[in-house]
Amino acid sequence: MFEPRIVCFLCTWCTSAGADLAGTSRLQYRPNGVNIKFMCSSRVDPEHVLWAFREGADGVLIGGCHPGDCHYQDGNYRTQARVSLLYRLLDDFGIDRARLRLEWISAAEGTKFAAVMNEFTEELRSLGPIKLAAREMAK
Amino acid sequence: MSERTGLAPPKSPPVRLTRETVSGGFKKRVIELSGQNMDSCYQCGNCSSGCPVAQEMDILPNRIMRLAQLGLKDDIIHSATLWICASCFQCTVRCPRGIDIQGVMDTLRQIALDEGVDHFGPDQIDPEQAASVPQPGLVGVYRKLST
Amino acid sequence: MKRIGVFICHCGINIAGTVDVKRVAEEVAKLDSVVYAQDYIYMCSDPGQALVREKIRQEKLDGIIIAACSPSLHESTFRTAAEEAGLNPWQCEIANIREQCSWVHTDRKKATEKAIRIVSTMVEKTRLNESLEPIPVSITKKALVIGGGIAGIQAALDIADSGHKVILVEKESSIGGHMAQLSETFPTLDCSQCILTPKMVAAGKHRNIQLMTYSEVEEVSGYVGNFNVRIRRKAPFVDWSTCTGCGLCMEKCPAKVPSEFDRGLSTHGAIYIPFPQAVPNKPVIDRESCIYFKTGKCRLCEKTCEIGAIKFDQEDQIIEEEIGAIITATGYETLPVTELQEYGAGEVPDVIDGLAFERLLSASGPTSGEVRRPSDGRVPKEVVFVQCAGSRDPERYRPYCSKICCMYTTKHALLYKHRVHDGQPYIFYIDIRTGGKGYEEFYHNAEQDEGIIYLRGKVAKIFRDGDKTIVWGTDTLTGRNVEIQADLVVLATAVVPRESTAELVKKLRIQTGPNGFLSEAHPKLRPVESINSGFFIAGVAQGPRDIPETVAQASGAACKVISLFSRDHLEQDPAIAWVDEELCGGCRICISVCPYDAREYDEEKCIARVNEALCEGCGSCVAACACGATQQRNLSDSQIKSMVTASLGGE
Amino acid sequence: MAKVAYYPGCALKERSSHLDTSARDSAVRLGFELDELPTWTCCGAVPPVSEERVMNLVAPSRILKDVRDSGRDVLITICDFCYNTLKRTNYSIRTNEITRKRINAFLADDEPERDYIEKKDAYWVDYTGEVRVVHLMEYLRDEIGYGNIREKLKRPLSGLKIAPYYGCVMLRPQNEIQLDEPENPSIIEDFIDSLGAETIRYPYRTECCGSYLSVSSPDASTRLCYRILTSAQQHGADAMVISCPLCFYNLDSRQKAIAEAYPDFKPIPVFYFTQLLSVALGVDEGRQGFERHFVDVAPVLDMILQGSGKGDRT
Repeated sequence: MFEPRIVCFLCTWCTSAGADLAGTSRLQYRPNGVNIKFMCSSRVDPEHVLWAFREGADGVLIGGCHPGDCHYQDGNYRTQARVSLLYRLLDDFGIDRARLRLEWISAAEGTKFAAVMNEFTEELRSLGPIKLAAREMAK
Repeated sequence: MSERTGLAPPKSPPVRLTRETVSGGFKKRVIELSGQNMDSCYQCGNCSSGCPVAQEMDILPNRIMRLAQLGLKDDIIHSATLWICASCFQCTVRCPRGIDIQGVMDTLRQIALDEGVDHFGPDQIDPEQAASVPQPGLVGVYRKLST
Repeated sequence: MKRIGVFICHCGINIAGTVDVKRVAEEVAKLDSVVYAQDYIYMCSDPGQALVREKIRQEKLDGIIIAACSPSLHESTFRTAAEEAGLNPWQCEIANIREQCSWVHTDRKKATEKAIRIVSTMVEKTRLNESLEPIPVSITKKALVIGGGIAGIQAALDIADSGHKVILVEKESSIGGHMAQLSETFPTLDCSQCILTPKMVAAGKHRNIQLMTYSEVEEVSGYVGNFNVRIRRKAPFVDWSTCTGCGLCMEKCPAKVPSEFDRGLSTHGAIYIPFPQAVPNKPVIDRESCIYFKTGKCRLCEKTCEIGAIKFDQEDQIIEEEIGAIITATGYETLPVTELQEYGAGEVPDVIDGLAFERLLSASGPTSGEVRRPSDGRVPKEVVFVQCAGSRDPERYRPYCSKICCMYTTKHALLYKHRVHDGQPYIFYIDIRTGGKGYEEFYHNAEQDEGIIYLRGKVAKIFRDGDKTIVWGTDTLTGRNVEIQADLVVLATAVVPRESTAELVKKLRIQTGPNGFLSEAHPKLRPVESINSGFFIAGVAQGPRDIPETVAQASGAACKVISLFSRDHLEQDPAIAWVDEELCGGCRICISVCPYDAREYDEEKCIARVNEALCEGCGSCVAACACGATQQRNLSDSQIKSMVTASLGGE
Repeated sequence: MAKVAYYPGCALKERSSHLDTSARDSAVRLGFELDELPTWTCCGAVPPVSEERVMNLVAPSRILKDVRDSGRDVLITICDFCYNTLKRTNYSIRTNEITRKRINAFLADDEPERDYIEKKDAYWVDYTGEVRVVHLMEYLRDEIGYGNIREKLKRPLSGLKIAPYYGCVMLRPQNEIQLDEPENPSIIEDFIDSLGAETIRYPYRTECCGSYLSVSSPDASTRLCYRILTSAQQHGADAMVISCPLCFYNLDSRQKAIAEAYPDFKPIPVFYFTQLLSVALGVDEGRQGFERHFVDVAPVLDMILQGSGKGDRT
């Protein structure tokens, strides 16, 4: 079966803590993602996402605090604004928007983190491996 | 609402607890006679788990204690358990609350006998046995199980 | 090229049970820069740490990765160990292969692959890590305690006694909280007010405590050691500086308002103090129910007050304070009886909650301590207590155990029995939980010597029939259903966080758990701190607990604050933004995104600088910077890119 | 020869008299005499239910008072039922003042009417529990000593594997009886050891045999006895040793019913402790009433006799 590779950019205060809670609660989910922890989801530069796709990621997850809950006041709003613009860019690159997900997962939502990972993995499976023209040509 | 006559009685009607059932009457008498504080039973079930004749009973000893706590006399005195208890004191020795459960069982038997629930009479003994059982067996059975 | 060492923890079987740690060590040893890779059963143990220190020296490591549990648990442990061995702490990184790998996967092969990728990712980060020094930051040695219940009072007193200033903010007009409402306390049956009021008075008089009652926190900004707080002092419409607390105004007030303090069992005027022992003992006018405010006529209180302390034109004040640490002790509410549909939804008058029963028992309560039921004032003879009313019910109400109800219900039944000798208390329970000093004995006594009947089962339905309140329950121990014609029913309603706490945590930006209680930094090892530094928590706002636990935790939180204040300055994480002055074009987009005003424009050089004391290291400006001039220390774009590549298994 | 007051009780006086004989024989060999009380009545077999039935304490109290009045302070009994009843009666007289007063009022009241007793001139003295009720097993342990028994053995039971059976009333209720640790007793084991035999440990030694249920619910008793006996056998026992005539009856005679109910069951000989003692001390096996046992003891007896063969057959 196709095992998609996922890069997860998680904010330390909410989503990474939520992922830790999924662990302490011993929830089980698909092992397709590797987490990269930032202080705030607003550290995610659109370039990081594009780089991930370039490097062969089948999907990218950005996890931040719920609106209004950002540890840095409004970082997650900036993330959201950047992701909206990024979607338009993805269209231009021919990358399915579904391959980039922005989720608000709080430190208390271990179950949500596990559910998102499962759901995203399944969705990427149905989309199949990412195909980038440049990479194809390089091969 | 009164029950219509001719209907079969309900299998498990709720019991109505009142001050009288849970502290007076029957319960008071059990406490007086046995000298045991049944209210200190916290239903750990040790009496039942160690009872050598539990397998013969219809209501386990811990539940008998519970019924007595709530003063539910009828459930108790019509229970076969009273007449199965062999007075072996296993429950008494092991009770973590120090209740002489065997003593309570004796008391309940006595009350049942006083109420006319005569369980056992000489006519029920197999004559061959009557002639051979050592006297403590005969004396014990009459004292415990008959009026 | 850096010399990196990787240390892989088995965590007993917690990691090694799912992840093939030997293989992880073998695989990561092949990576560039990794000169040493070793697994060990408990990395955080003394010998484990000794191994790390020894190898740093022996192998001349200039970067290490500990592949173990979440960095929230042991990052500081290993950074300290690294420092002891002469390695800069910022050259030590944690790869989380427990919470985010071994505990959440079962397939050994896949979990091992993932662990290798996690470690590789951190190797990439470490390869480019710089050695950093912490940034010193000054501390304002003044604490803010939010909530004036027993937790807040205790914390404020402890901090004040250590010589530091404290502001104690309480939204009601008096401190005291729920403990002031209680009649007696379990298991000693001390009179609650008798032990609480001296502490209230002490807090009111302490020269280091500034009491701000009838006040609420509006806004908090800043960071540990240097918070800016805006507090709203609600207008009491009484000049407290001149009011003598004589109480004449309250006698004259014609309005009738149900007393919140007495749980609606009595009334007071629109101008009132919540209870006679209030601290400060000054009245406030409730704007909502004051006849003058509603109709423009009355002002009886103003006419009565000889010294002219009534000020209808008073307005709310906003006070700004600089604060070094904040303790949140906002307490709890109980689930309203109206929410419990099957228990009469608040429409059966003789179904009340535990706090209301406390008031009925209290000598200073509406019935002067005589137990009289609300419907007709008669002394109830059959009283049913229902535990877990809304607790331990994940389907409909609250999933958690409210913890205090077993004991206070036993206390209620006991006190009732002491007041009404021929009365019969019944307690319906699911389990009796008596984990506390003297609690089992207290319960044992109630059960065996006081004639209280404990019934193991939940009450299904409560309804009114004539002047009786019918309770349908069961006793699973006899296997019989039970019906009781009660005179009074007392519900041990679930302990719930205050609604106002939810708004407050948004202002403070601290975390709450799924049930709305405040989250601690670590459930076992950091129970009085919030994850966010400078914020501490105490009392039931964190979760249901009894008075001794609350007081202990409040003192614990106070000690944490005192320990913070004992330092000359704080050390701030240096993993913050910096600017490559050569690249900066001075577009100032960074200034617009910084939430802390940490980005400043240098008019002379026409570039945007970073104020290191203010930067919290969120990285928002780094992502915003169009020309790559702003970077984050130890999380640069190039680091992130190579981490991404490594996380995908390399290419 | 020292004389010790002895209360045989009804079972040993009549239906189980062979057990009584062996006790007396053994005592003589060990250097004391079981001196039967001149007059005695049934003890009542079970202590009364409650304080309301204090009348039931009168009979055992009277027995104890007579011992005291005869100037002795120890009373030996060998039946567990009598032991339990007398000892617990004594316990309530000692510890419960109201019971003590009521009992003595009864005793004083019926004194003159008991014309079959020789009238005493002594003035009335309340019985306050002075007499010590002692089980013969206890007397052997505390007064005679196992060393003494070992020395006097004529036919050590070496090679014999014996399963002790305690039953209930010898040990329980513990706070009133205080003979041995109720959950893990050792007195019968030590006794068996002193006879030179090997003790078998098995889990059912303190489990009830059904007691008087043997009369009212025989099937219940059969189930219990089957469990006890087969467990002892599975642990390698050649024989059982018992200290209560009712247990003896249940475990011996009931083997008939057990064999009918459980086809796999194999009989196992059951001995009263005094029988084994008596045989080991060299008393003629013909005096033990073995013919009255339901289960044939011959195989075990042969082992004993062959093992030593030195018994003097008086």
